[in-house]
Amino acid sequence: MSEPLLNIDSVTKNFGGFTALSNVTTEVQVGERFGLIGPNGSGKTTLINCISGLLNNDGGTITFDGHNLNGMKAHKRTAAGITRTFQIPRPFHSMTVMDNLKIPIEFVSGTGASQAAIAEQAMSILETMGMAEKAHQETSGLTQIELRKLELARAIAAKPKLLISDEAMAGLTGNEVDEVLEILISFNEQGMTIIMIEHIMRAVMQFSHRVICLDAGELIAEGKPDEIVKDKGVERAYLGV
Amino acid sequence: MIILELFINALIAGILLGGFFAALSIGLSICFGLLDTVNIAHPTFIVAAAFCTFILNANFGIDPILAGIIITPLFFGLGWVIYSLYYQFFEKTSAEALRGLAFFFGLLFITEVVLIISFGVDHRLVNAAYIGKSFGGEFAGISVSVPFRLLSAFVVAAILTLGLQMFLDRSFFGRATRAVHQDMMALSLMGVDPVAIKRIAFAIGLGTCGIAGALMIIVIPIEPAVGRLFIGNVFAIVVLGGLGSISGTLIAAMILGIAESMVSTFFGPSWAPAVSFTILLGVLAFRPTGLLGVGDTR
Amino acid sequence: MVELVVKDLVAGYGNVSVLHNVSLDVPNGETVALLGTNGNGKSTLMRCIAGLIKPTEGSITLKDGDRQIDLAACSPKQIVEHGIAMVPEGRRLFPLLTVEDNLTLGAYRAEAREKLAESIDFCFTLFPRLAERKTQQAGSMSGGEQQMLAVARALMSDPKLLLVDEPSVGLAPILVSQMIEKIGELNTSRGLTILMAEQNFNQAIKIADKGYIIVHGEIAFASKDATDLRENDMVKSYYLGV
Amino acid sequence: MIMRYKFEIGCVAFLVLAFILTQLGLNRFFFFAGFAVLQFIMIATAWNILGGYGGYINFGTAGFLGVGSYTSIALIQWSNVSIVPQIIAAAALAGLLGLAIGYFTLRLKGVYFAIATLALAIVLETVVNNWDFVGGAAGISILPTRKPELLGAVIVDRKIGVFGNYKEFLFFLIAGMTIFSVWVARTIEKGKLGRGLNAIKDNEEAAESMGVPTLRLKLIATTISGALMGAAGGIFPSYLTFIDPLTAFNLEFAVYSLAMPMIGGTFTWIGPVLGGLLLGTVQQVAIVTISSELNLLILGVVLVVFVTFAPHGLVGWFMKKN
Amino acid sequence: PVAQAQSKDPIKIGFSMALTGALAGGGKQSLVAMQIWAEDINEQGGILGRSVELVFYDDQTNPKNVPGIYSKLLDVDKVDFVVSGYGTNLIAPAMPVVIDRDIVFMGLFGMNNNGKWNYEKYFQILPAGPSPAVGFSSNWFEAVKTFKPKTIALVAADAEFARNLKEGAVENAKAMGLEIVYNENYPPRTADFTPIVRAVNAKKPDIFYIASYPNGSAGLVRAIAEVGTDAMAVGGGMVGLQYAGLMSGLGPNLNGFLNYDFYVPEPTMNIYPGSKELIDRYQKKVKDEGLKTDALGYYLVPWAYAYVDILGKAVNAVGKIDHDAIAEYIHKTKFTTVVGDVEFGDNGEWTQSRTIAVQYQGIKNNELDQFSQPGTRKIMFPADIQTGEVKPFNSLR
Ligand SMILES: Nc1ncnc2c1ncn2[C@@H]1O[C@H](COP(=O)(O)OP(=O)(O)OP(=O)(O)O)[C@@H](O)[C@H]1O
Ligand SMILES: Nc1ncnc2c1ncn2[C@@H]1O[C@H](COP(=O)(O)OP(=O)(O)OP(=O)(O)O)[C@@H](O)[C@H]1O
Ligand SMILES: [Mg+2]
Ligand SMILES: [Mg+2]
Repeated sequence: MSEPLLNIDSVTKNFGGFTALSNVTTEVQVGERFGLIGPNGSGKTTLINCISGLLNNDGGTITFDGHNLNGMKAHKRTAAGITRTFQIPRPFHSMTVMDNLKIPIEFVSGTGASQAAIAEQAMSILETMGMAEKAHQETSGLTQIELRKLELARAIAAKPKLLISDEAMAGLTGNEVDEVLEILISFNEQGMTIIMIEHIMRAVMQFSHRVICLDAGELIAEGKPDEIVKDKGVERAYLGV
Repeated sequence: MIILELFINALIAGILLGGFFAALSIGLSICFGLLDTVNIAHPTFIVAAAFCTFILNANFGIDPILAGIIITPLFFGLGWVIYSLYYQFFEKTSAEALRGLAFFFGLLFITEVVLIISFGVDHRLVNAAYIGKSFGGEFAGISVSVPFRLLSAFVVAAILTLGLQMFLDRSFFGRATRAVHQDMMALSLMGVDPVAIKRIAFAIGLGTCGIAGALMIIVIPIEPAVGRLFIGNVFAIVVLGGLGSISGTLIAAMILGIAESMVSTFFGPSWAPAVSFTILLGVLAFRPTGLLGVGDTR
Repeated sequence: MVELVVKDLVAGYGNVSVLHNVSLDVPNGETVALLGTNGNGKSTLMRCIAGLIKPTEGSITLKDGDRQIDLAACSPKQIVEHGIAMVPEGRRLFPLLTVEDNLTLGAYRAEAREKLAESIDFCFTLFPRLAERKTQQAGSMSGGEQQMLAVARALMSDPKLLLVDEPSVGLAPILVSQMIEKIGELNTSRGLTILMAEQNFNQAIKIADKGYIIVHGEIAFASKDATDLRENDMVKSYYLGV
Repeated sequence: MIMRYKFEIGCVAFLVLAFILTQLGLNRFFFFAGFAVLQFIMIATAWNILGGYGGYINFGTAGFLGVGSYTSIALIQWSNVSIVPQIIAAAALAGLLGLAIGYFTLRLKGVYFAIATLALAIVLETVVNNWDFVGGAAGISILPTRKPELLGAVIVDRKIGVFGNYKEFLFFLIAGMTIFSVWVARTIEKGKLGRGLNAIKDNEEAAESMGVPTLRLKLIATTISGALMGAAGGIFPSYLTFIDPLTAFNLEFAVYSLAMPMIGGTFTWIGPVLGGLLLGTVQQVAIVTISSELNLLILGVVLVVFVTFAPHGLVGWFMKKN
Repeated sequence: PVAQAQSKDPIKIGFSMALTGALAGGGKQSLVAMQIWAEDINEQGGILGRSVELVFYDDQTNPKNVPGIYSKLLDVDKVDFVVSGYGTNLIAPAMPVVIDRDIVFMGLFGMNNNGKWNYEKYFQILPAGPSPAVGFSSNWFEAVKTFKPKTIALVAADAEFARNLKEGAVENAKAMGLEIVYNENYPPRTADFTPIVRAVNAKKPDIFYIASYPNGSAGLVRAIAEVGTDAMAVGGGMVGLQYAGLMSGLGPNLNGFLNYDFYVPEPTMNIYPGSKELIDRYQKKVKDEGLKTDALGYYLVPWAYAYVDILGKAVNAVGKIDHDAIAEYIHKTKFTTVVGDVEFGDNGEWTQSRTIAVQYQGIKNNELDQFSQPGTRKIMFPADIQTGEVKPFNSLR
């Protein structure tokens, strides 16, 4: 097996006296579609905050593409190829949809390109996401799904090697979930590795090559989607019967 | 021995001064810390109250503290009116709090001019039996003196702060006040009219100017522009304590009071502001949300 | 004895109207599901009932015993005082207050204050996790924990009618069913009348006594009863897009 | 081609105009009032780079101006350094201060940052109060060089100088500095830096996650903004010929520097220019037309009225009209 | 009958004045005095037969506003003369503007403003002698000599005037061979002065020189009342104790303070002819017109009157508006004014100091009237106008 893209080695994170992650160890392969599930409060968002650099893990190491990420600034990690979406959308609210996308292009994927080229790239991403006609709208006028799509589009605009999607589908209907899945899968097919956090099991099952499940900050199961859903621990902690 | 005596007296003076600072800042802690209205005119309103106290004291011989209590409703009303305007023009249209700062700066000018026109520019003082006197004595060879002037300010300030603190912590109204800047919509779902809460809370904040004004003229001579000197201090105290924390404000006021008194005693008063504000910077460097701030980085 | 009757409601934001002639009925003691995909106006309807948006036309009436209360003319505060509580979309907690303060604020209205201790106990039994996290800042809790707190906070006002806007969004599967069950429980054990907006059809029908489907701001389907809701073909075609 | 450099051409045209004005032997009051207004515009523009674009409210403007002023004073005291190097040194030092503040307060947000900058200004003022080399709290009078020379040319002399009068020279100097500041601000606004700062203003964590080096951009902004303020302060002693800490560190600067962009509009370079022009002019006019305390009142009323009725600043107001 | 000033083209005298801000107390008082002077001179036929008109603007006690104001006065209002506003740091920024026009400039209470400029047309009314900082306190040090002090403590406000006074006091102290045991400054925002007084007491100075601004003066008076001190002489450069508001506010707490003053209602002050009448008129005017300014006006009224009066006298004597001639005339003339005989030295300062040292005595209550009677502020120095004996501080408490 080749070198994993992301290596998470006994990562621990505490908030005051509370342990949000304890000794989580796993790895993500190049090109993999990786599912991350776990009950609410199990530490999923915390884990990706540690990966993307918004939090610093208290213990353990995270290695990405051969680089040790510990202590690296978030924007450097983005430059190195990790981007993430936010569970609660955080658009740049004073900018149009298009300008939102231009930020990661200008600072990461297309540094030095002309404004016209940047705009073109942004537009093409908006088109794939089916948001082209919203390009020049202020973000304040967007609906929840559109905001979610914008989160994804903005992350993709950074042309990451690893995309982490934090509950991009929460609150979407069946058709919309399919729509987003399709988008994610198509980007994966172009070579993007994707970690997806989601509570919609249908989506996780359909999407993931491999799934891990966290519970109370500990990794309790890891495996193929169909194995995971049968796992007793996962059933007890997460799926319910 | 003389060092110890100086130290103990400086400590006492610092605590008393801290009480005075707390009285100046407590209303701002509500208006600014809890309601997000950057009321830079707060010290000037206190000066206005001090002038009212002066009038009552000079013309009717009313004790300044009593006068402060008498005019408090007046300032409560003023706060009511000011907030209503502020709401109408800024919050309703969800304008940034920063615009409010410019608005209050305008109010500061206007208030100052009104004061100049009605009272002139001369320094004013009040008199009461306890002003200019002190009590104290020798304890274990250390002589301590406590000026009544500052003691009375301290006592009133302590009652005011602790009272407000209890009120905000324990009462429903207090909880609503602490919640109101976080989510007005959610608050209205609790059956609370957030605008009314803000209006009352702001009015309370400004109401404290009444009593703080009385304390100010007890402690220092006043003139219309004297409020400007305290803008830095009061904002520093509110921020050092942590936005939204009344007890934080009290503690911060004490720290600055003690720092100022200690520095004045041992290193020369000229360095007092540098020390006070370096403390502020130092605390912020390690606790970006102030001493008792609650993870809120507004 | 409360019953909520909405008639020919027209409402929206600014010049855009989102709801067109919506009528529905929430009878006493029932759980009514309001179904529909994104952006169809479920939340808008909920907000109208809670008084956060004023309808441009139509009426919202609360029948409380013999009284008929015109909710459209009431402020949100008065509506809460009439015994209606809402769990808003997106939770809308007070992130800097503790769990306990959030709950206490829920009991702001005069009648609820008297039962404060009792209500808190009830909420802590309903959601033991909240009891464990009593002093944590609400904003630092995970999504699911926050959702529990949002429901609990609404219950604190001791409502007769509970409006719940998408309680299952962002919850782990195990919690989705738990949450829906808890809501069902509230209905049965406390006799609470409930109007619940939900797009998780399968979960919603577990507890719904009847349901409405709202499409583009209009009621596209109103079920007669629970069975009708579960089995009517219209539902599948409208909602599931089958 | 010409259209593309419209702004730059405008800048040069303004400078030429400013120069011509100095040569016309105009009423000297014009230069004094003009100086004050231009200095306001410069301060507002400098403030807006950090405050308007980046959303970081600097309440310590007085500190930067004061550092600028006292750098000049120290240089004069030290060896009568002439005005241009004074200003350059002032800008450099204030820029360094900006950099330091940026580092020191990088974890601070919103009002905490604002108050930290205010605190810094007060600390600096105290230091100067106790620094007798530059006059300390007593202040200091300086004599502007009577016949400054630059690159061999006599700058100021009634007969042979480029400028007939020192005030005309200062006016031209501040005009140049102001134009430069506006140019810097506009260049930032239209460029990557400006867009990055905007992203920081909207949501710093999201910006960082989208690859914006937030710390670096903030440091660049605090440095540039500080340096420009320092330059505006550096010229101040020559204008006043007397400086005391109370004047150099006047809190008024903090509030004006924020009020001007607020009145004009914070999101574009024109905002601070308009705001500075308006507030500066009103102030200058009020002082010399109303000979009583009412001149303060006018200022107060202007502030209240403009922030109340032009919620997005004058620029926003015009944009809405069109 | 006095010749009425002709109504043709008035002579305009322009100035900036602190009508708001920290120095407004003095500024407003001065303005009233100057207006009284304008009335007087117009009644007497004006200057050069033309009536006098005052043109003034509020400088807000902010030096920043001063250059613009003077330029407006000279260029737009086309005033014939300018005189200064009140206070050193408001005079300083006007200097270059004035020097540039090479015109006569009368200064009101500036401390050594001409030190660096050496401008030959500048004249200043503060009676502190040729070396103002030193001259200001020299009489105070003369007065304390009776105590044969050995040590001195000095405190000054962190502000221009006070710091200059203290520096002068240090020189005087050194000249007397005093040991300086405490020498500190306090910032303007100081609210509690007890720590300073205690720190001073810990050094047990024989005399305690204070150079303070009104806030600090009141604060220190009270702090000393509360904490006490064993120093034999206390005060010296306390600005504000001359103000009606502070005097009546502080009342008996003032007893024992030995401070500077310029004019007090003591009988020997008749060496300033007309000053008593002037002050009476001022007080009446303030009362009648309900002016919101100092009720007594001892501090500045005679001086603000005198500095324009000297200008008027000089112009009338020269007979034309010729600044060179007027300046020359002022230099060589001894003027007799409401502040007595005035002579200016080369640097435009008084040739000798006439700052007086007064001791507050016998103040019983907070009534304002007692301060307009002789007895509450007795003159200790200069000897020629002395009205009382200096007593140790604590003997008067
Ligand atoms: N504050 C608002 N201002 C303007 N339009 C709004 C606002 N909130 C919602 N809308 C619009 O109203 C319509 C209905 O929205 P609503 O939130 O009621 O839908 P919903 O059925 O609750 O959808 P969801 O499942 O996404 O919660 C949408 O088109 C939305 O864009
Ligand atoms: N800043 C913080 N301070 C204290 N506790 C925190 C903080 N951030 C997160 N937590 C706690 O850490 C735990 C893990 O939170 P996290 O947000 O990672 O959960 P999650 O798995 O993403 O849940 P969800 O699916 O509901 O989003 C939760 O119990 C949460 O309350
Ligand atoms: Mg999460
Ligand atoms: Mg909704």
